[in-house]
Amino acid sequence: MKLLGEDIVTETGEFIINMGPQHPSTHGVLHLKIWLDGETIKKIEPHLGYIHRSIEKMSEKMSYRQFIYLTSRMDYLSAHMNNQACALVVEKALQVEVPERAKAIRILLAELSRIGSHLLWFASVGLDLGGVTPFFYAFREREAINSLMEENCGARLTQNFHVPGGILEDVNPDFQKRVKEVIKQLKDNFHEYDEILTGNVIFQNRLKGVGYLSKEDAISLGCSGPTARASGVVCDIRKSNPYDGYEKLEFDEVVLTGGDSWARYQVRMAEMLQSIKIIEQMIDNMPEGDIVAKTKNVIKLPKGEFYQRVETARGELGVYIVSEGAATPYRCKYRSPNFANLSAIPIAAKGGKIGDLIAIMATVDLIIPDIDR
Amino acid sequence: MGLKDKLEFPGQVHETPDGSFIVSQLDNLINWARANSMWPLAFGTSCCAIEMMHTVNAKYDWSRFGFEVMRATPRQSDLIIVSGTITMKMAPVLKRLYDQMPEPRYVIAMGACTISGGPFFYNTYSVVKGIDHILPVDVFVPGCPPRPEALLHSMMALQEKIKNEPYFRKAKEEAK
Amino acid sequence: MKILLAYSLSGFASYLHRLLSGFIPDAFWLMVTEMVITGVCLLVFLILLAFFLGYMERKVAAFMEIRFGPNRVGPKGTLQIVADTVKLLFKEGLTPDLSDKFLFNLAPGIIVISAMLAVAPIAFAKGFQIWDINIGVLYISSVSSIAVIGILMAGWSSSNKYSIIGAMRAGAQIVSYELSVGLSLISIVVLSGSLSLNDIVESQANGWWILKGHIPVLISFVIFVVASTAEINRAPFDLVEADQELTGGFNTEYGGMKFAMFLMSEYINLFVVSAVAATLFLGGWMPFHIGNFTAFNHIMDYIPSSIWFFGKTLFIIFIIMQFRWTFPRLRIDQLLNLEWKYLLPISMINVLLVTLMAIMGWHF
Amino acid sequence: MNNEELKNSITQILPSATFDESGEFMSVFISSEELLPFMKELRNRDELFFDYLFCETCVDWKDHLMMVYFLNSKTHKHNIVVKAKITDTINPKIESVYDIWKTAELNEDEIFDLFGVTFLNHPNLRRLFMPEDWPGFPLRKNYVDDNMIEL
Repeated sequence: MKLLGEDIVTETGEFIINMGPQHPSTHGVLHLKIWLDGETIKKIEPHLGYIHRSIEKMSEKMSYRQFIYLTSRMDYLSAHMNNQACALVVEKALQVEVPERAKAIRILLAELSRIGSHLLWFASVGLDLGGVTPFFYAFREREAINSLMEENCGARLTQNFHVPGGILEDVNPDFQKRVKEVIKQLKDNFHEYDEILTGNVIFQNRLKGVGYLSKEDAISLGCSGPTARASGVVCDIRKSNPYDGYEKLEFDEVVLTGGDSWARYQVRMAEMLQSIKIIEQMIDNMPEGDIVAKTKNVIKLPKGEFYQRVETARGELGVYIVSEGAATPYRCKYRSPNFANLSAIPIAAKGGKIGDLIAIMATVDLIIPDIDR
Repeated sequence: MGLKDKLEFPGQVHETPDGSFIVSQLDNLINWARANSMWPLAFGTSCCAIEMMHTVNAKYDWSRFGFEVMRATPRQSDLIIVSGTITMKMAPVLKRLYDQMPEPRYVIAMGACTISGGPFFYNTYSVVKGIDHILPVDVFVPGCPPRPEALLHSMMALQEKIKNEPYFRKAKEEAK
Repeated sequence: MKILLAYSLSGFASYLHRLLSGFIPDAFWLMVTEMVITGVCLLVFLILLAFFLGYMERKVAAFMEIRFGPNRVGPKGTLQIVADTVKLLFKEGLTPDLSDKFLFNLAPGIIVISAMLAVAPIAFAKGFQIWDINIGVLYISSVSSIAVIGILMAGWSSSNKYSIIGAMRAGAQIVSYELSVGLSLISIVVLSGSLSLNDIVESQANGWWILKGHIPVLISFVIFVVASTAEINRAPFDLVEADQELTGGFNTEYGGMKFAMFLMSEYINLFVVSAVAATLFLGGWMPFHIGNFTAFNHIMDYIPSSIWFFGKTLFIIFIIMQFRWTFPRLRIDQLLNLEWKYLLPISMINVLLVTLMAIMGWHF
Repeated sequence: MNNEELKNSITQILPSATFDESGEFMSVFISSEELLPFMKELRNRDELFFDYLFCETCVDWKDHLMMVYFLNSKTHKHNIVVKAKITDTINPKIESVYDIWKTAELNEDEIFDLFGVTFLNHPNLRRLFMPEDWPGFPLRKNYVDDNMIEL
């Protein structure tokens, strides 16, 4: 077939389209090159780097107090967990014991931002599949969480609340009351999400059986977080390598075996409820005391290699620091969950339609700046 | 010397500095329409895009001002809100998107990264240090990321700017 | 009654006719003048209608999405669409270099004209109709199917891969759903025994078809609303545009006034579809009557027929708008499955049932 | 399996391997030529069964490059770090582990892009982040860029 003198079909009869870097469903600047046969996807090749900001190189020039805050710009929806990982790796290397109150506040805010992140994901699933209204309902609650963050951290999105050894400042005096309000609002409105999207027949048909990812593939592709848990992989870092006192809390790791987009959807919806459960356990018995452990002004890590993993809203974030004993890291590597989850898309979407690809990208929930770093 | 002193007799047709009466009224109409109907391009690269989405939502609701029609294709949009860092690899793409938009087109640089590179100014090899190296920017919004109110303010500032823009007058001057 | 008739649309039309025939004695030229006046009025009406529906759509969306919607431009934001239109009018008219320029510029025209043609036989009020053609239903369903040619043309000539995918989807979708729309119209045609829209309205004098309790009519009403939503490419069947998949589908490369024409044709189509549904199933301009309950019927007759017609049409438009903002979009294969595996067989059986009813005289 | 047992099993596979237990995970040092058969054994032996490669990266030590593989076994729940030393810094080469863990594809693209390590038998080796014609490898210690403003 020729279009105005140009060959638009390859020799094997495939139609190549470029989805991105600017495309409404890629949630940023992901570029997917797609080989199509009619509407059926034959092959997908991701092209990255449109938001590669050289965070790893910058970290090598920054002190251990500074480099924490770069990571909130990676996966900005779980900025809090990213900062936590960096603070934890420094604490682990210095062998500093974090005060109990700081730990509790860390967990509370981390779980709140996990809910906020999943709410945004819920909004964008609806939007990507063509239903605009769920977007506004989810953002109503996300806005409440953002206001709460702002009251305590001073920022809505990139909170930058961690310092090595604890947290920057104590929370608001009426923090507990406000958290309870937000949680109540969430619980009261949660049924609306099910009514508007989960129960919709068209929505279920768009997700069920779409983008199947087997357990073996999920492990081999290095997937983590809800994407992997929907395929039956047990991989919650909060359970397997607990940090900051997650071991004392009671919550379930949501693991489903469906492997399709519908399972991924259900895992995230259930995780929101688990996060609410964690917050409810913590909020009434927050320990009193210090919020930050004493550290030197100029932190120098001992010579060696340190690795710390945390569970962000999208999976396992690993911070790998090679220290030569100086005030800056020698090498700093972020194992980003989205980078590994991205490689699931070409496999899950193969043989599907263009509409399926949108559903898969929506449920795998990629944050592109975290992929590119 | 005032305008009145120049007139030789009352009722004389004269050229005002802003063009004739009809043309300036049409200018006002067109500028009013343009200012009140800015359709942004659905374009976001990083964190600021999330705050842009918050501006869409019910609490801030930019549809009140007529910005709500977010078009996915540059051909139908009037405004590009550059929300987030622009890297060396993205810069040609952004330029191309801008070139694809029909005139008149406006640019808002949202966030510190688009103004100067922001947090990614030092020690970075891949970030464009300010999108004014690539595009002509109408309004800069500082912040990392800016609050939704700040974005709304910037769009209203852009409205003010558009309302003072000549359309017919400019064409006339170019013809001269 | 006489005073009310004087205010009705038909009274105004006949007044105009008398006035003009005083000035122009020649019958031919009188007709030409009246045609020009009608054409101008229709254009103005349709543009105002598109403004109104555009505004209504934004407000319905805002209502469903717990926000305000446009409220800064003009009182309560009513001038929002005017601003949009003036802006689009003065925007750079862009034709991409690689496009087939003739077809590219022709396509919006074809789509708008096919949408406008379908307005002709619709009865806006009692005795007020642009063209009382005796095959009105057939005419509407054939004219509205021209639009697919325009969409294919737009997609093909844009020289954009997304546009081509969108256009091919449009071809498959509109042609398939045409069948169900046609079959669901046939059931009413069979029951009322006429293809003329006026006769169909008259046949509902003792009750609207949908309220008479015939189950096949209910089925064909539902099928008509679903299939016609698909035929005019509105969500959840807007695969042809599919913002999130194809960044705009067949109109990706269009901007400025050419794009405004697509928007306008979308709203005119929406109006036509709702008007046809209102005419065929909800009695058009026919007031709400209950059998032989004369007193009640007379009270209902005092409400002008045009208000009945527009009220019913707006109600159906409101329903279709609610679809758009609630439902996620279908996938292309699900869309075609829905038509060929469900709607088409059901409507075929439905037509059989209706025919049986009509032959046996089981309806009233 | 604890570190001692892991050490025993690994010494059986590769007697020349050396160990370092100072960090959180036990590190195994091997040379780059031995990588692929060694990794295959780690993945396929039932008592080791490292099926999850959760991090793959490279460290530039100026005189040599060190490939770092973080391995985890989902069934046995043990972790290990494999470090393969590449002595040639001008034209570094190593076998790809894509056949064993599919996640290596993008990770190795990234390392090729930022460190310039060529992976043999990689299905689609390309510059992932930087433009194709970008000079130099940014994460190398000897990388110079005139546009970079250093603090």
